[in-house]
Amino acid sequence: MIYEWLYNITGSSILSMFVVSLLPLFVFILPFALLAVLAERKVSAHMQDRLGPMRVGYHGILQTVADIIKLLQKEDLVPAATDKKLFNFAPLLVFAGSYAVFAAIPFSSIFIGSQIQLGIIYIVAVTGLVVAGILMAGWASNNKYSLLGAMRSAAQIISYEIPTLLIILTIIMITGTLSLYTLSELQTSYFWNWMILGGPATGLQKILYIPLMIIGCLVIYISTLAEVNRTPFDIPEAESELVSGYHTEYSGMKFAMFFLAEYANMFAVSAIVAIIFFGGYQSPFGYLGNAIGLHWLVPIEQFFWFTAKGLFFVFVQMWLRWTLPRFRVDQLMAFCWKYLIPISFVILLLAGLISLI
Amino acid sequence: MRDYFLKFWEGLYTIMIGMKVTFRHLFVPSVTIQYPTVKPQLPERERNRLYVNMDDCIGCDQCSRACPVSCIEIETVKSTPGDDLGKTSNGKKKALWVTKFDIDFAKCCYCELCVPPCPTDCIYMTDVYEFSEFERDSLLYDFATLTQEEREIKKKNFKEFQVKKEAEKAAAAKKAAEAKAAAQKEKPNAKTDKPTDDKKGTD
Amino acid sequence: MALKTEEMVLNMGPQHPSTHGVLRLELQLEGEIIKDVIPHIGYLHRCFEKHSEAMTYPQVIPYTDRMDYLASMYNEFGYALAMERLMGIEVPERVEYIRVIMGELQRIASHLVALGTYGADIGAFTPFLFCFRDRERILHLFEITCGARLLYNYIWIGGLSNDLHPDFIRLTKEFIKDFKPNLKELNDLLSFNAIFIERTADVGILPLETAINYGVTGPNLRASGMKWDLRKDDPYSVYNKFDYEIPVGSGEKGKIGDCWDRYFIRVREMEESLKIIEQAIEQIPDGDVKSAIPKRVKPPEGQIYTRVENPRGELGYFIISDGSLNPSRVKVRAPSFVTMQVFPELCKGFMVADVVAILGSIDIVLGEIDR
Amino acid sequence: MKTSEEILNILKDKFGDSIIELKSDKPIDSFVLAAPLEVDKICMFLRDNSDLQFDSLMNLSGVDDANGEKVKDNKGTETINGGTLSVWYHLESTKLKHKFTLKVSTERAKPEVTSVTEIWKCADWHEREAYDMYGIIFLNHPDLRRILMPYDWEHGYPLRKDYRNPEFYQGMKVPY
Repeated sequence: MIYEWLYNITGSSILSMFVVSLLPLFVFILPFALLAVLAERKVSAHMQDRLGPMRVGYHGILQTVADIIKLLQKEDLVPAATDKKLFNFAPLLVFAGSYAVFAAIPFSSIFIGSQIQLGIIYIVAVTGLVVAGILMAGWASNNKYSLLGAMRSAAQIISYEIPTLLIILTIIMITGTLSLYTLSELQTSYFWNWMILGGPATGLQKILYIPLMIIGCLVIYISTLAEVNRTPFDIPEAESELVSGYHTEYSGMKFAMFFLAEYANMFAVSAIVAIIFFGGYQSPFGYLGNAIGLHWLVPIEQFFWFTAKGLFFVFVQMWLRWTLPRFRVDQLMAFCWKYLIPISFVILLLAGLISLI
Repeated sequence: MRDYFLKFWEGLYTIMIGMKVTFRHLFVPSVTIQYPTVKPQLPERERNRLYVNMDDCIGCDQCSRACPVSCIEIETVKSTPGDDLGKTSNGKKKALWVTKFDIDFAKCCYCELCVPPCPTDCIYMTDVYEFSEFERDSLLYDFATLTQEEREIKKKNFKEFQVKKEAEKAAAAKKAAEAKAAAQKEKPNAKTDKPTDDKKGTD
Repeated sequence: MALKTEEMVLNMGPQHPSTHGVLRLELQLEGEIIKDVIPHIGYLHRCFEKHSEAMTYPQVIPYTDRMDYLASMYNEFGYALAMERLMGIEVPERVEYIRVIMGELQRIASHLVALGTYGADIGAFTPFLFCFRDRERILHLFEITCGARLLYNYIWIGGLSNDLHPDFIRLTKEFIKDFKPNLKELNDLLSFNAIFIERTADVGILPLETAINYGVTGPNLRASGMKWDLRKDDPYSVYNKFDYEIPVGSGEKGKIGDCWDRYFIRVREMEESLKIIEQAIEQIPDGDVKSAIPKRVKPPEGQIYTRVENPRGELGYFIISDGSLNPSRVKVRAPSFVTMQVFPELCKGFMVADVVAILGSIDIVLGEIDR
Repeated sequence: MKTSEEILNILKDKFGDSIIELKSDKPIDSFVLAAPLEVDKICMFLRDNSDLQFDSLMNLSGVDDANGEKVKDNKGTETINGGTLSVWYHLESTKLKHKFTLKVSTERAKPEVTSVTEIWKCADWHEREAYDMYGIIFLNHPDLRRILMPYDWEHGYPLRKDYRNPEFYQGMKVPY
């Protein structure tokens, strides 16, 4: 979309490709990470009757900027006994994994990095790249805590991808599309067309879909939570057990990469939930732009709705994090294999049956 | 099967309750304060940095002896006759020049054991708590009011006074000895030692 | 082809976020399963016993504060009690009441730290700060009374350093009123949370026989199902004048003596302590708190072993006096020191994550273990 | 509930000579003095006898009696020759609720006491501490290492009354 537009203006495919690939980073990921880190600190602070950062800027708004400047200035420590190549490469891979997800996310009807037909599968595949990066970091650090964290992380992310995929499969089955754009377009204009409320189906089918979709939404939210290593599933970096898991040995900008990747991932998975179940960039009740005849306003509104939904789920992630204790490794696995996977299979089966009606 | 779903439900339910609690706290006013800009009101019995009111100190060394970590060091010099040291506020007469009253706050454990023994209530704990330093030596507080020169003078005075006194004593002793010797010329052996002893003292 | 495996030795501590100080644990792991744990202590050794031989008796009190720094009031209480028994000092009634109030407030403060940090160990950070918020109010009560927040030097041999602050009773009543709903909130947020129960129930079970043989005391012993509290079983001070219960572990969520029992016994003990404080501030008599303080502490030759129920268990002072101004020997039976011995027994067969849970549940203070 | 005298009588019936005497002349606690190499048997009896049931060891502490001959060498450092080190056992029965104090004294030159770790597991670290601080050797102890001091501390036993700080430990100056 944007690519074509740029290509028409500039005539250079390389330049427009370049701009398009950097756009999400500068327009979205970096500002989002800045905001999310601050928001996390503020949310946690207020949940704990504290104030949080207050010094840098009004109510500490520039705190993250100050932190980034600090991290940039820090010495890049590479412990002597590490596997240097892997050690340096791992943060890049982790960041690349979570960054590449943004290419396929439809922020609004005209702002999609790349309109991949297999969008949804692409996102799941690319998030898998993060596992490789984490394992690499854990192994290369040559530290037992890091290794334990990395092993836990690999086991966790791979296990929790199964329920995620099963629910996505259900959605694919119902809607018959793999493209996130089409999926968003299907859930047009009003909130009763959202997948959580049965999607575009009508009549009895819709009513039967609703409970399935609510449970499915819960399952996918929980399992994506586990995929991004957030509490209650933050065992790979369990602070009180493994110091900080796979990124124990990292400092300075490399640590910031992991950090940025974590927050980018948080938004990515929230976006997936929003796209699949909550209509993506669609407004819950029509567009102001259409009502008053300013059609160029619509994409902006869509962008607003999309970020609002995404941020809401990010907020819920933070809310959960500051409420819950964490699981133990075996319980985490048991929860996945005993609860989430059977439930998602049942949902898949039932949804298949209902779609035959 | 029932247990299976019950457990799942229980998990969800308790998580919801927890989330309700934390959500409510989002709107509870903060209990913390912005420390260096806002400072808490400290109670009057606050036990922080010691202060010594040297006007009242009689140099009795009680506080130093009570201290469990020996952070108070006191040196005193006796006054010479004619020095006016004044009186403490509760009417005790001072008899000692305090030439050294050091408190090492790096050692001090703020236990307040030094306060009750003080006969003139001149050592007490204040509510000053911000006195961190970059050098450990800067935590050594010197409370003695005399300047270095004065201290030397006092020490010298006392030494001179002592010398004088010893000399007087020696002279007196000599006189007495002479008087005795004059009275009892028969026993010189025992007397010969004593003047030499006095000489040693005066040296 | 057989897969070659080997045990991994993981060194946990002395600098680790959840070893509660400078404890070093040598974990022998098979995967994540614990084969054996070897605790190494002594990183915080400050020679309390050697120091006290060089101090006069009243000078030892600031040093006792620094052993169990989360329950300083009780350390002083125990020492003062031992010295009073050795010297045969009769303490005014008001002093005893104030000591009980302070002791119980200290017990609540100490348990709040234990529960809060336990939550943080398990991964829930918010309860930790809620607990500290409440503890802060108790510390403020101590601060207005004696001027210090942590290391009080308040309970002296034969008396107290200060009488109660005029506001103390009012503020304590306010605190009790505010604290009760907070306790319920803590239960909602943490104690009955399904994940928390999952993490702590049936983990680190301490059977009663083992507990007694290892000399485990205090809440840990009670959680194993024994109704044993020195406040009732070997009464000291004026504890026999109050009406309160001794909570005992029931295995409500798992087996008796598991981590959850050890956790919850502390919650219930705080409720009982509140009862004691409420009764004590109603009954407190008038009097002079300094009247029985001896001018010169010079006990007769002899020895005494006195124990009190510290928030962590039986705190014993074994004092040998040779008739001089300095004690000839002060040995402290620190509850954490004894409890720590049973730790390897509890851990065997559980996972790395459980080590943290078990360590938090036995509530040790390294200052006391190493003294 | 049994008093110390009654307990002593039961012990005398069983062991005869190895129990030395009951001391109650000093104030507050009376105690029983026992032989250092027999103490494990006595303790075993104390724990298992149905009339006594001392199932809990409250405290075990080493003590330097400092009753030997004090010798000063030419540098002014004082050492104690001869005399005894002792170990105190404070026992309690949680079932019968009585208490009992046992003391053993052992030669300062060759301090050896049998270990009671087998009887009360609780004694393990207490005995290690007594070894660490006084150098009392507990025979049959499974793991008699230093506990509070560094494992490689070679400068004596710090709680002995004639202990002197070394000037250096591992090349580090000790009194800093």
